[in-house]
Amino acid sequence: MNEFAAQHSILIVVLPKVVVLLFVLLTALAYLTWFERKVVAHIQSRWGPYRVGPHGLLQPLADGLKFLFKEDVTPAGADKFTYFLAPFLSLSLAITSIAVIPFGPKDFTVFGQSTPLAITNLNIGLLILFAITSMGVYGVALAGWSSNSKYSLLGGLRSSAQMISYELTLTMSVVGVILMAGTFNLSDIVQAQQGFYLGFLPRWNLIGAPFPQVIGFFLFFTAAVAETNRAPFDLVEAEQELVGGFHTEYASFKFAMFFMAEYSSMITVSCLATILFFGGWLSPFPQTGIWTWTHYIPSAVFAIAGVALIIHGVRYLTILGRVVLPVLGLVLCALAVLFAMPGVPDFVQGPFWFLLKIAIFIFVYVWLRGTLPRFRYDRLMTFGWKVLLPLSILNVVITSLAIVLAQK
Amino acid sequence: MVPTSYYLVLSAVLFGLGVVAFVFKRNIITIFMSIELMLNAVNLAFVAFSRALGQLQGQVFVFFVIVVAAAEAAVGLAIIIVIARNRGTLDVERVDSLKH
Amino acid sequence: MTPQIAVFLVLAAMAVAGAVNLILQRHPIHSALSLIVVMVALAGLYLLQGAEFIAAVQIIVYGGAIMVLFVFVIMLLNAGEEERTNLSRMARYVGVPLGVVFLLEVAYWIGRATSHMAQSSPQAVSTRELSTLLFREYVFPFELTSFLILIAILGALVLARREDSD
Amino acid sequence: MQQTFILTVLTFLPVAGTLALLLLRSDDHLWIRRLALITAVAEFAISLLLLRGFEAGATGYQFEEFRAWIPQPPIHYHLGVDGLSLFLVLLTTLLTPLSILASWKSIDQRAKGFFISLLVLETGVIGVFVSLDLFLFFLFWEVMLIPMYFLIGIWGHERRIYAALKFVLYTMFGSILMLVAILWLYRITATAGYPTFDVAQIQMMLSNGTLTMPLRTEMLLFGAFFLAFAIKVPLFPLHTWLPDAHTEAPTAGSVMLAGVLLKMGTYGMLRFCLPLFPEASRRFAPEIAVLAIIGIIYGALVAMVQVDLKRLVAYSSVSHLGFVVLGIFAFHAISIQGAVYQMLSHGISTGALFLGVGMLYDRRHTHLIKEFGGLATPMPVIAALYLFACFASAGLPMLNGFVGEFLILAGTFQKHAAWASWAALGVIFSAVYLLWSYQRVFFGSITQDKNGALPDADWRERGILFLMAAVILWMGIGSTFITRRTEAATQTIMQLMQRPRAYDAGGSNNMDHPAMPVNGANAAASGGVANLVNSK
Amino acid sequence: MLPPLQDLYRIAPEIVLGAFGMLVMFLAPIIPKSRHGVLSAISLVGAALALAATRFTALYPGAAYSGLFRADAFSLFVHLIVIGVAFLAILGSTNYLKREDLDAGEFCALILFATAGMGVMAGAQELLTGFIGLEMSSIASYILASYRREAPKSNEAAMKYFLLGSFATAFFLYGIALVYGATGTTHLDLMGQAGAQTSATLLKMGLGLIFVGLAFKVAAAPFQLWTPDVYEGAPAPVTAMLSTGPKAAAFALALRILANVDAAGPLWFWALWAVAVMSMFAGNLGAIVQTNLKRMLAYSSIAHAGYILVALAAAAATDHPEAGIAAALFYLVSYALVKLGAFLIVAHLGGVGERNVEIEDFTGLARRQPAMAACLSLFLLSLLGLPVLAGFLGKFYVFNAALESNLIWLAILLALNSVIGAYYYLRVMVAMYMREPSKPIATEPVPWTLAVVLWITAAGTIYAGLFPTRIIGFAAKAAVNMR
Repeated sequence: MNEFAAQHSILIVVLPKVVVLLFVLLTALAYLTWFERKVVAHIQSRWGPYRVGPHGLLQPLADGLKFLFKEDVTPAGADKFTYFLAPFLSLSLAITSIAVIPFGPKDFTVFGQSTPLAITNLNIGLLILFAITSMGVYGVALAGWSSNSKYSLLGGLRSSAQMISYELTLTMSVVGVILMAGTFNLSDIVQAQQGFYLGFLPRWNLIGAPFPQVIGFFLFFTAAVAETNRAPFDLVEAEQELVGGFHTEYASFKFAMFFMAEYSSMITVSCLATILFFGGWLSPFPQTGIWTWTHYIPSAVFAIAGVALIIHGVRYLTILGRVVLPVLGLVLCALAVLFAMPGVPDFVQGPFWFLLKIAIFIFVYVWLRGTLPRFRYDRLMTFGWKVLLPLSILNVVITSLAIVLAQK
Repeated sequence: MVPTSYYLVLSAVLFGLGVVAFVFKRNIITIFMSIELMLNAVNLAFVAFSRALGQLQGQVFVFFVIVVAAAEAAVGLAIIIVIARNRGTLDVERVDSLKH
Repeated sequence: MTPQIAVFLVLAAMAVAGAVNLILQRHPIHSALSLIVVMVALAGLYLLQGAEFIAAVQIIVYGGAIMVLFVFVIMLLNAGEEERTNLSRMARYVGVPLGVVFLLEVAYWIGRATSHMAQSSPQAVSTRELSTLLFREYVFPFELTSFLILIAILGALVLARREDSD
Repeated sequence: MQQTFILTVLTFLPVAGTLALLLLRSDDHLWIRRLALITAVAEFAISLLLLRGFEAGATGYQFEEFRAWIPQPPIHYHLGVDGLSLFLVLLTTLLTPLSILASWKSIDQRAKGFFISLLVLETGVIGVFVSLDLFLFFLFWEVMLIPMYFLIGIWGHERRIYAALKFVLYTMFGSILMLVAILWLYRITATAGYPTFDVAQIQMMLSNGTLTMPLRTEMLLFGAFFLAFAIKVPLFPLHTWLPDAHTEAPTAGSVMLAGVLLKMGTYGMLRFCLPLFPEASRRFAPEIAVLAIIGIIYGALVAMVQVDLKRLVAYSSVSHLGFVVLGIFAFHAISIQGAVYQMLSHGISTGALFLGVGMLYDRRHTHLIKEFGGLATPMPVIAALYLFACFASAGLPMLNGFVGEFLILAGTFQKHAAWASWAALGVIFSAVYLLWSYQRVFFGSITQDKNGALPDADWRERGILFLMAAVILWMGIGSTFITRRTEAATQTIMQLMQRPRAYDAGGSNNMDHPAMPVNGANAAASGGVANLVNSK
Repeated sequence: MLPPLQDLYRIAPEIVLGAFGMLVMFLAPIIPKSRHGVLSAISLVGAALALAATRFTALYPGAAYSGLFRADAFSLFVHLIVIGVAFLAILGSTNYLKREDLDAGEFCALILFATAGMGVMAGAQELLTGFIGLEMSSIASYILASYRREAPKSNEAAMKYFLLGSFATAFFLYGIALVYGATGTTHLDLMGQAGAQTSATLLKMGLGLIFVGLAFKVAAAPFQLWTPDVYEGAPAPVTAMLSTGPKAAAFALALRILANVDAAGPLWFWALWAVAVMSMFAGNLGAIVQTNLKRMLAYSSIAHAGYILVALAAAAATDHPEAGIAAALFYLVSYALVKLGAFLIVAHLGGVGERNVEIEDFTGLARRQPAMAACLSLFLLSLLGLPVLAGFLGKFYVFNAALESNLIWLAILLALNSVIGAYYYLRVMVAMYMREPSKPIATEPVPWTLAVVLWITAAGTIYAGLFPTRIIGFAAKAAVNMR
């Protein structure tokens, strides 16, 4: 029973972590839709959501309500069990995969308990992550099949074929990093990227010795975009051809689950890209000498954002906006003050940089969607099999050669 | 601590169920799946033995088995697709042009 | 009952239920899903035995690749439900129980034969050791598997290719 | 002993002939026939050399050739002849050219294959008679099957395929068990420390006690060997393949089959069963004799009711070969002499009968007796010579058949009077069916118009028939020429049957004897033979 | 960290086969279909070089790759069989591929890969390595079986072969798992030593399951049900390969286990006995009623598996299995020569789409194509076990081994079966020689490639039947130092 007790104490810490993460994640998911619509709108010289709340900030809430209260239609002839299973599977797998992502250093201490800043820190975290994401195909495939509709079926087939194809590249592209780090543990991979070249260039895997994983990153990101069925690889939902793809027949909250799954996996993939190629939670600046001021970058960013929000908020169109936006700005400023307090910056460094990098990736995602035209299906497959996969293999070969040579 | 024999009994049961499925199912794909089930049972046995013997070999074997299963799956499914294309059915009892 | 045994029992029940369901289900997709359940349960059991790497590979290759292919093919071929197996009454009432008895007996014998074996400890195996074994001692079969995969690729290509494409 | 190659030449000359035949165009029938005939005649000539060089009265094998062939297990190329096999070889080489001549015109389809088969058959048969290595013996024994199979199956009559298959399967069934027995025997020699397949060596080892085997083993081995030979002979219940094969085979096939192939069975009994397994032979002798007598009488009776002339001759073989088996298993020096003689004479006389029937068939394409009648008028020469053959077959004194049957009966009578008296019935029956059939075919008035204009024998046919008649006559008068040469071999066989045996001392085996119906005769046989040999 | 050079020498044939397989595979899309003869030629060179490379294994005998693989006289012997089979199969199928409009490149590549797998089986000194070799050959065979993918029969054959083959594989694997659990190793030589601490029940179960798996692969009853269908449905040259190479390799693996694991002998003996008898009867009785020549030959190959199993039973029955092993090896050679030739003749005479493979279609063949008929007869007679041909000596040695182990009844049952076998082989000859053709069948000229193969197999059959000394001597040598 001793063991159980030992595990029990850990559960006390793990459970709050799960709750917090879920809350943050779900909120983030909701606001990602807002973010995407906003960014795409601006790219296309539109305003995007504007009515519900200031700058449409309450739009996600409204959408959520709409999904919840819509009639839930199940198509005739659908395979009920599978039809229900598919969205559930998609979402739960997508969310689960976040569990192994470390947001900060391994030995993060809260309330006297040392705990990794992740739900769990596994030795084979990366593998588990791939394991979970690889199961994601089922959601799509089953959804397409169970709807008893040709559009869905074709969409499902397409997307699962696409996911299988690109999963290979995705996995292969990471091997270079694994070889360089010598571990599957995500925290350790990040740890291995510590240090700087010439005093200021971070030793991130992207540019790290012995063989910079630039190709690896490019492949990874391309494959990841395809894997998440995002533009320009979003053939699944090519409306012109397949209406809504595999989720044509889904409505209401089940539809929302697919949506959330997609955004959730976007986040996961961004996290992964950050961890594997961009040093994870590590700051891009050295912490010594003339670079010590970078400790306060989080605080400064929050302060600037808060002030800007206050200035913008007081001149906002609606009264609600004039109240809400400055309040938000004040909160940001308060956070900025908090982050500047002695001792705190060290805690904040990790999560801040990590989230910042993720945000950049997500922006790139949206940016891609806003600018790039969709691939043709056969081109997509050809591209995956004939360009990306060989390249990724080449990358592995060269990296391993480089490592062997560097050892000698 | 779980006794090794628990795992092995489970493995035997799964293997047996695989055999049963192989015998009773009529859809070619399902029959093929029952073979996969049997291979999985074997893997479980390997891991359990490897654990009990304090060796790693068993796990290496599992790795090989999985690779073999993957190769088999690729070829097997290709054969099944060809069959379906030529015969329009996946029922083993209807695929019988070789019976006399 | 230690927690491990509890976890084992849950996972084992899951696996057996999945396997039985594989037999009972008439639609191949449902059978495939049952099989995936078995595989996931087995992955859990591997984790329970400290075989982390194998657990991950189990999910990635079996769950994420092989079974996806199955599901994919089932969808592609639009396979319908299988007809009821026309087992004679005799077979159903005598054959099936006999089969079950036989199965249990085999399981019993294997259980008995291995009951003296050391209990498995849940200490994790390092992937590094595993890979050392794989690439040193078992490098020959490892290389052979690459040929195996080559054969499989070639085969899938030969078989699935349509005549007009060449 | 000087090293000669005459037996090798004799064995493989026909094969060389077939190779030459292969080079000919397959529609060049004339030259195919000529070449085959030349080969066969040359073969005969060489076999006469054998006769000339043969040393009468010497024991052991002559013209021996011995060469290692397969080292593991030790198999040797060991050839040799003694009095027993010498004349069988001669019989073969004599009948082959006659068969070729007999097929001169009747075979107009696929002649090349026909003559090739015939020559390969000759090789196989001669090989059987001259091999002294069990393995080699078996090899030739099996090889000869296939050409015979083709001869019956391709050039035979209506039911040829059935007959051919039946022939091969029957023979093969027996022979494959013999193979097991041969190997078993080899294992016995190997466990004794002298692994060998060599008959002469095994015989020697058995006779001087180096090699012993349990009685049960001996009986089983005897059974396996005997079964193979009995099928070939054929002994009564195993004879059913014979009428079919003989009837369906072409003339040449029938001649070879009846003339030579059947003798392989009796030859095997004399060469292997008796010397190698004397005790088993003795124990089974009564049963075998009974079967032989049944065969004699049954064959004769069935021959009597045949409507098909060729089938009649075929059944007569069953009857005649019964005599041979009886003679062998009477274990009397004279009866065995007689058996050897009867083997030869049956080959000649039945051969002649088949040749005659073949000539009738060439003219009318039927074997049915009712289709003939009064043929003596249109074809006197054939009628006369056929009658001669009938007389020979029926055992008329002065002709060959008489000598053999007389010796057998005389020898058997000394040991088992009852056996001999039953068997004598066969002699009477044979006269009945042969002469009755002859009467129906050749005498009387011509019943069918077609028969009236049939041509008599041409020069080729006359040559064949006169030659046969000459041989028949010669064998009937000059029988001592042959018996002088076979005597030593028979003596050897009788001697080999007397061997020191461990288990003879034990009374346990003799406990079985009272259960046997003819045990008295059997016991007398053991003693009798000993006395006989000693008295000589 | 490259393996020592000697290890590479020991697997030289596999390396050559694999390299040429890949070469052909990569060249296949480049070379236009009309010139696919080039690919066959390259594959032939590959097979020939692999044959030559066996010389290396002979020069450097010993264990390789930490004892997983072993180059010795035994593996050399089996290598020569399987590579020889591959060579002849490729040579004999060139014209067939052209006629059926099939791609030569992948075909040859698959045969080479399969052969590499068989080579691995022949040398495997560890169960898992053997298993992977087995899978290499099996998977390639599945593909080859359905190579005429437009033909439903071909697909069906592949399906049955695949499903039952994989089923057998699972048994084989489970057996390995149990044996591993019982002895703590899968190395055959270590398994022999591990005897003391083993769990007897587990070991028995494991060896039993391995036996079942191998019995499936060699088409032994009661696991033979797939054989007729597969052999009939697969393209005839593939059948020629399937019925010879993989069988030889599977037997090789069984023999290795038998020779190395002491527990296997007594355990397997009765199983071998029973399976041998069942196979002989199932094969021969099944063959009698067949009207399709391919199917008949398939049943006959079940029977022949039974004959070889008699040799294995003989090996299992004693402490000195050499005679049985040597007999099995010799039989494999004689059998491979004959079956290869027979199926290739069927492939040729079957005509486009293999439409004329009923025995009825062979009536009067002796008139149409006397040489082919003679050749086929020769093979059938060898299968029948007639003297002067290799098949006879094969049987002879099996008999000898059986009697040496005192398996008299088994020998007698084998003898009986030979006679049953004679019936149906002779029936084919009846059709060819003694019946008039029932329908006119156009005869194609015999391509020189096939002629060469037939000359080789026929000459080999006669040579091995007349002068077996070298072959049996080699087999005996192979049997002696297997541990």
